[in-house]
Amino acid sequence: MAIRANPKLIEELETYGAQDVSKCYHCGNCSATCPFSQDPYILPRRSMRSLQMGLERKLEGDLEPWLCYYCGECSQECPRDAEPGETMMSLRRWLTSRYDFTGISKLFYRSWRIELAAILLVAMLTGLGFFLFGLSQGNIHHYDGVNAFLPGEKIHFFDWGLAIVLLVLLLTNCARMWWFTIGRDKSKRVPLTAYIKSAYLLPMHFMTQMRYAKCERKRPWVIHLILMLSYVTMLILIMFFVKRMAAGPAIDWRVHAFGLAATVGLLGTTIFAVRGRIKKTENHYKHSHETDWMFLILLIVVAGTGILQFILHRSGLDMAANITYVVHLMSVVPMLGLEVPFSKWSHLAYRPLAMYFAEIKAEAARAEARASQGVRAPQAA
Amino acid sequence: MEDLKIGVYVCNCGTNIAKVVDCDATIESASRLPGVAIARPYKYMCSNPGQEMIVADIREHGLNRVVVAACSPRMHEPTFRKALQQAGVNPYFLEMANIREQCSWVHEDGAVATEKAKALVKAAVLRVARHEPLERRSVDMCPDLLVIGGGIAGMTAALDLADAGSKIYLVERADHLGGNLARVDLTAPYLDSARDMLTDRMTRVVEHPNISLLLNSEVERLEGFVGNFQATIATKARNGNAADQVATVDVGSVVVCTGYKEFDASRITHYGYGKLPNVITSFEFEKMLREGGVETKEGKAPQYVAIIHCVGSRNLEFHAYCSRVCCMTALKYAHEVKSAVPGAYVSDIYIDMHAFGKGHEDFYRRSSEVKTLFLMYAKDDYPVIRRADAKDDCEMLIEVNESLSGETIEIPADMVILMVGMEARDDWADVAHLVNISGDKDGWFIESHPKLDPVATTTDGIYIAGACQAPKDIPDSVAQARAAAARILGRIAKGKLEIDAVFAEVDEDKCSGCRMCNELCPYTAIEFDAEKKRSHIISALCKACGACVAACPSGAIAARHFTDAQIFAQIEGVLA
Amino acid sequence: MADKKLQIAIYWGAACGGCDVSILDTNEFILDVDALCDVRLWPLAADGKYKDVEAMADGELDVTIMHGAVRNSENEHMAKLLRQKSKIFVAYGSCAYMGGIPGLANLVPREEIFARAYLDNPSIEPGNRTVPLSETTVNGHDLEIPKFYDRVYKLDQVVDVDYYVPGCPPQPDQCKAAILALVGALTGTAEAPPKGAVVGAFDRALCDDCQRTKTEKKIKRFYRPWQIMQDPDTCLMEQGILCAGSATRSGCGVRCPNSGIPCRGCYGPAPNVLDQGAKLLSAVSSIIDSKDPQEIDQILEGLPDFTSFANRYGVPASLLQRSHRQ
Amino acid sequence: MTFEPKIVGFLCNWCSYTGADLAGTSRIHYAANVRIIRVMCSARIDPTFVLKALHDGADGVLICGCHPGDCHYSEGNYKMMRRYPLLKALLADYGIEKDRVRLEWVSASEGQRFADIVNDMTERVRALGPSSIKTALATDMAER
Repeated sequence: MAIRANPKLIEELETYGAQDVSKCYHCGNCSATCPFSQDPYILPRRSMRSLQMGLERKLEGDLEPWLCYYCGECSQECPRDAEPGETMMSLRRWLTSRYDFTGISKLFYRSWRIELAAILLVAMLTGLGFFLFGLSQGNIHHYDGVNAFLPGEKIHFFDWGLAIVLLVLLLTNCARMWWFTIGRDKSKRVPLTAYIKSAYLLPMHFMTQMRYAKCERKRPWVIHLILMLSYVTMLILIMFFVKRMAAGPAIDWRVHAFGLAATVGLLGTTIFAVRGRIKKTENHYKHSHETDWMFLILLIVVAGTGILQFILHRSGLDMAANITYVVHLMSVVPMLGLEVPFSKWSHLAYRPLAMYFAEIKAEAARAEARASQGVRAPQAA
Repeated sequence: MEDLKIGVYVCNCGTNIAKVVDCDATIESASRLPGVAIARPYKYMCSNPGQEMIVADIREHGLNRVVVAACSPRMHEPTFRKALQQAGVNPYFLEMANIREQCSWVHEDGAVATEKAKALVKAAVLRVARHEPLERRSVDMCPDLLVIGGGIAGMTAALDLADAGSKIYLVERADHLGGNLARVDLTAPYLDSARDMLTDRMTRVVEHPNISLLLNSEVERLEGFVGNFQATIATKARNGNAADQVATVDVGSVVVCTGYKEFDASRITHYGYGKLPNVITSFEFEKMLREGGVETKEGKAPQYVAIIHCVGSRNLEFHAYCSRVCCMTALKYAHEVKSAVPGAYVSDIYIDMHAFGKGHEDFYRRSSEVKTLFLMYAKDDYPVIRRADAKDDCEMLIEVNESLSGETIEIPADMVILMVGMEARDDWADVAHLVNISGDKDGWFIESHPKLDPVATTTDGIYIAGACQAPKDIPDSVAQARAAAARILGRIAKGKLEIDAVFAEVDEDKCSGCRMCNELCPYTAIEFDAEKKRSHIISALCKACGACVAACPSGAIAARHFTDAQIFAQIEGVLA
Repeated sequence: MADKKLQIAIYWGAACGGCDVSILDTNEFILDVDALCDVRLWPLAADGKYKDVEAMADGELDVTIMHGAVRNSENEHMAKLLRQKSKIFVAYGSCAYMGGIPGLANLVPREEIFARAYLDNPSIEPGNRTVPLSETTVNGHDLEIPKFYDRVYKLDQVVDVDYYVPGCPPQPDQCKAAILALVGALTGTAEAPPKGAVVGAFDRALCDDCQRTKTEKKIKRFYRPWQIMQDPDTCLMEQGILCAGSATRSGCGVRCPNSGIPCRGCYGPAPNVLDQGAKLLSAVSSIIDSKDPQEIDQILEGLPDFTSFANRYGVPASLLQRSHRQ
Repeated sequence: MTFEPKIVGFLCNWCSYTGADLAGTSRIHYAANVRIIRVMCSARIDPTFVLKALHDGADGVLICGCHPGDCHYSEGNYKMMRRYPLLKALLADYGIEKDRVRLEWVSASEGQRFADIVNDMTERVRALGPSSIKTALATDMAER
């Protein structure tokens, strides 16, 4: 059955940051240089082709964009400057907005003004909420203890509340991703055993990003890994140890050591990334979408205010620490609440998931090939 | 006949020959051969002293035949012929024995090589004894020309030659000049106007005092041979009552520039040409552009325009060859559609993109930048065009098995432009017959040599230029036309046509008129005189291959300088 | 000389007798011959013994007309004997001139011919398969029959021949012309043709006399005469029917092609042609209309046993001789 | 002493003769048994030449022309190509071994190929032994 091509799709993708896709004439240099391009996942060429032709439905079900870590080699090798690496990036944005059923993602990606407004709005509401909350039950001069302005256990409760909302949103999107990429295609059944057999890949890719390590240049992987581990460390600290983190003024090295390390990791990598994007030092830093900037700035603010309140608190400047804390929350909440389900940060879920899906799909295809080899269709007499 | 006095000269070629072949023994054996008056060696026969030695011997000893045993005749035959001529002996009284390339350089054993050298020298001596004196002849070269076809190639050739002073008869079948180019709007890759290009030329042709322009005319008959053709040209009367005019003119050369016709798109049923109103050919689209607007039959601006390449070209069902101009023309259309309907989406459905010419690759890149969607299909796997359903936002849908993605897709279209290929004109065989040239299996006229002589044909004096030889774009047609003009001017400049002394002749006393030979000559040099019932060879056209000589069943044709007697003597010689 | 009748002999070697008939076919002209000549030997028409010939003085005969090839020792003996007794020795007819139909036997060795004729032939009564021997002893008597040679020879391979009259048989008109030429030469009323001349024939090929329309030739398929409805006005070769006319001397009056039968070449090669078969081969294959080796082979399948056709009357006269000998 | 066959080679001027010259200029050594006669085109090679060479005592005949499609005279080599099968049939009827006469296409750039053909043909003809064509008739006449 023929797939209907939509010549207008390229134009749509341009709003997600795609450039020069139509320049590609399929020499295949990009796929030859990409370490991940391996049957059945030919990247980035196949995605370029589907995109040129406007095969929307097929693109929705493609995993290839997620299998790319954007080392940028393909763009460098491209004889026509068709920027395949950036195209993969914009496809990830487009896919993110497709997975997101709320339509918010689409709004954010297509208009930085809307995203910025949303971030500011959420920040303001968060700030106002926590400030009023703090005043209503605590003392702004107390950072910790009985009268603490923003007591750890309450914040902890809020954390979990937010986490559950985010999880629901994220999981719904992940479910949609599964439906597009695996569930919808009735012709290729993936057996349950395949899901179980390869389940280990999910945490492994999440934690190690070992695929990224296969890219020719290792530094982007190290940076990315440090950032990700710092983030996860911080997340764990906040989700489980927020009370101890807030306690003071004595330093509790059991948590603070991790907290400091994570902060250094976060600040170091984000500053590196910002510098890189300004100076365009790396291939994947050459093109920066507005969402990239917002994400980085939020992350810097989150990490910066986090360490600042820590320092202020230890210095005995509790009120300043509390205000910083509110500012901190004003950046944390939009980052988690908006970036994770609807924008750039969502790839923390989609990418490992895509690796996992890719493996089980490939495995299913191999199994099918083995089966069909065993029973050849009889030749016509 | 005077007594044979053969001089045999064995060259040492420094040590090249003497190192392996025993030159003294060779001379000794040669000196005992019948008719040999003198036999001597020299270090370098081709050197001036070597040649002078031959001249001196001829004068002193009255030699009337010379054998030089040295290198390949392909190297120094002209050198020694000149020496003979200098000494007053017919240059064809020379025979060379190739004892370097065929002896000393290829055999190690001196004794074996010497034996072979002796045999080759003997063959040469026996052969030269049967040589006949031959004279080069020359015939007059008429400087006037006939150019058949008034397209870009024909006009270019005519103008170049007319500027150089020749009288040109430019014969055009239609009532206007310009040929197929007159049907074109802009040209790829620089998007120049074809009209501008033509107007200048057409005006010059019409006004040129040396060009006699014959519109509504056809060549009816061409007789004669290079330098001396007589062409009969019939000109249709303007009004029905008047009689057609027939004129006979003398010309020295003919340039055939009869061009091409476009492929009939309705032969490919998949495209629905003739049934779907908005499936049009490239020439119909050109007409639309020349008239100034891109719109569908319903008068709307098309949102989706699809261009299908290789219509009639590059497939086994119709024509296996590439028509060469369609790829760039299609890209040109992409630009022209975009400029006429800025919001339109252009899909370019091709087999391979042939962007071989100057500026073409760049034009291809620029076309992709204006967001032309390039879709690739495989040869012989035609896209299929169907009417779209009511719910679709387009008029037609084209199903393509897209090769680059491996997907079968449907592309929306409101207008489909079929890039119809070039094919030989229906009456190519008549034209070929008229001027005595041949066409290949597709009807394109065959050139003398595909690489080294792409302008001349196997019939001397008949040249081809433009798309009648093969599909061609404008620069190539113009280049070929100018090349033809240059070739002809070179010959006109000499005034006379030199005819090689070596050619085949029919002995009319032996010819029985069986006509076995008539079809064998690739140069149509053999004429049949129906009244005398004898075949005759036009020596000016003969290239001396000898095919007719070998085939003549009654031995009535002789190859000058390669007669049966000469070759038989050689056979006897090498076997001695 | 004029008052004395010319002394002539007409003799045959390996021949069918058709040549004798061709002489008789000159009708009343034969009476003129009789008036002019004394026929001293003509086995077909008059009695004559070898011993009569042997008794003649050398050169006693003015002319010997010998037809037939030399197949056995008797043919050779008589050819040599008559040569010795004659002033002029004429090879008459295709067999004498070129070996003729008997000459086709040269393509195979004698043993094979004998085996075919006397041993393997299914019509031979079993138990009676005898091969003739030239010498045998019967009841104590030595018997001798002429020795059958391994090859057939044209006359000039055995004796010196002065003139040749080609044809199988020579046409009566040509026979007449040849005899008149000889008589003229002998009586001094006309110049003698040069020794070795072919008399009673013309110098061009048969096509010159053939009235069929000839155009340019290209052949896609060859036909045997019975395979095609023939156009009586068009060159047979152009219709794909192999005809040797273009490679054959004219003089016969184009009788075969006029009757719808292709020329088989009995008048021998055109002057200047060394090998009639090779020339016909060269001409015929040159006009095949194909450039594809496989198609060429396929077209040539239409020419079965080309060798026997092209050399039908001239295997002994061919440049090639069978190479393998027993 | 080993039998050294005498082979007559008929080579077209434009491809094969030039190819043989190239073997020379490239100093490619090959058997000395082929003696070359130059003709302008393989189409000039009358089958009579082949018969004449065999008749005069050649042990083999080599015919070389341009590769099909490459003829200097456009189509001359096709004429030889058409004559060759019929010639081979004729030779076979006269009892001449098929390896004695050979048609090969040699281009001007194929010096090595020419040398290889000569060597191969020489070996094959050597294996066949001397041709009896020239002597057969005389021997028979003497023995008859």
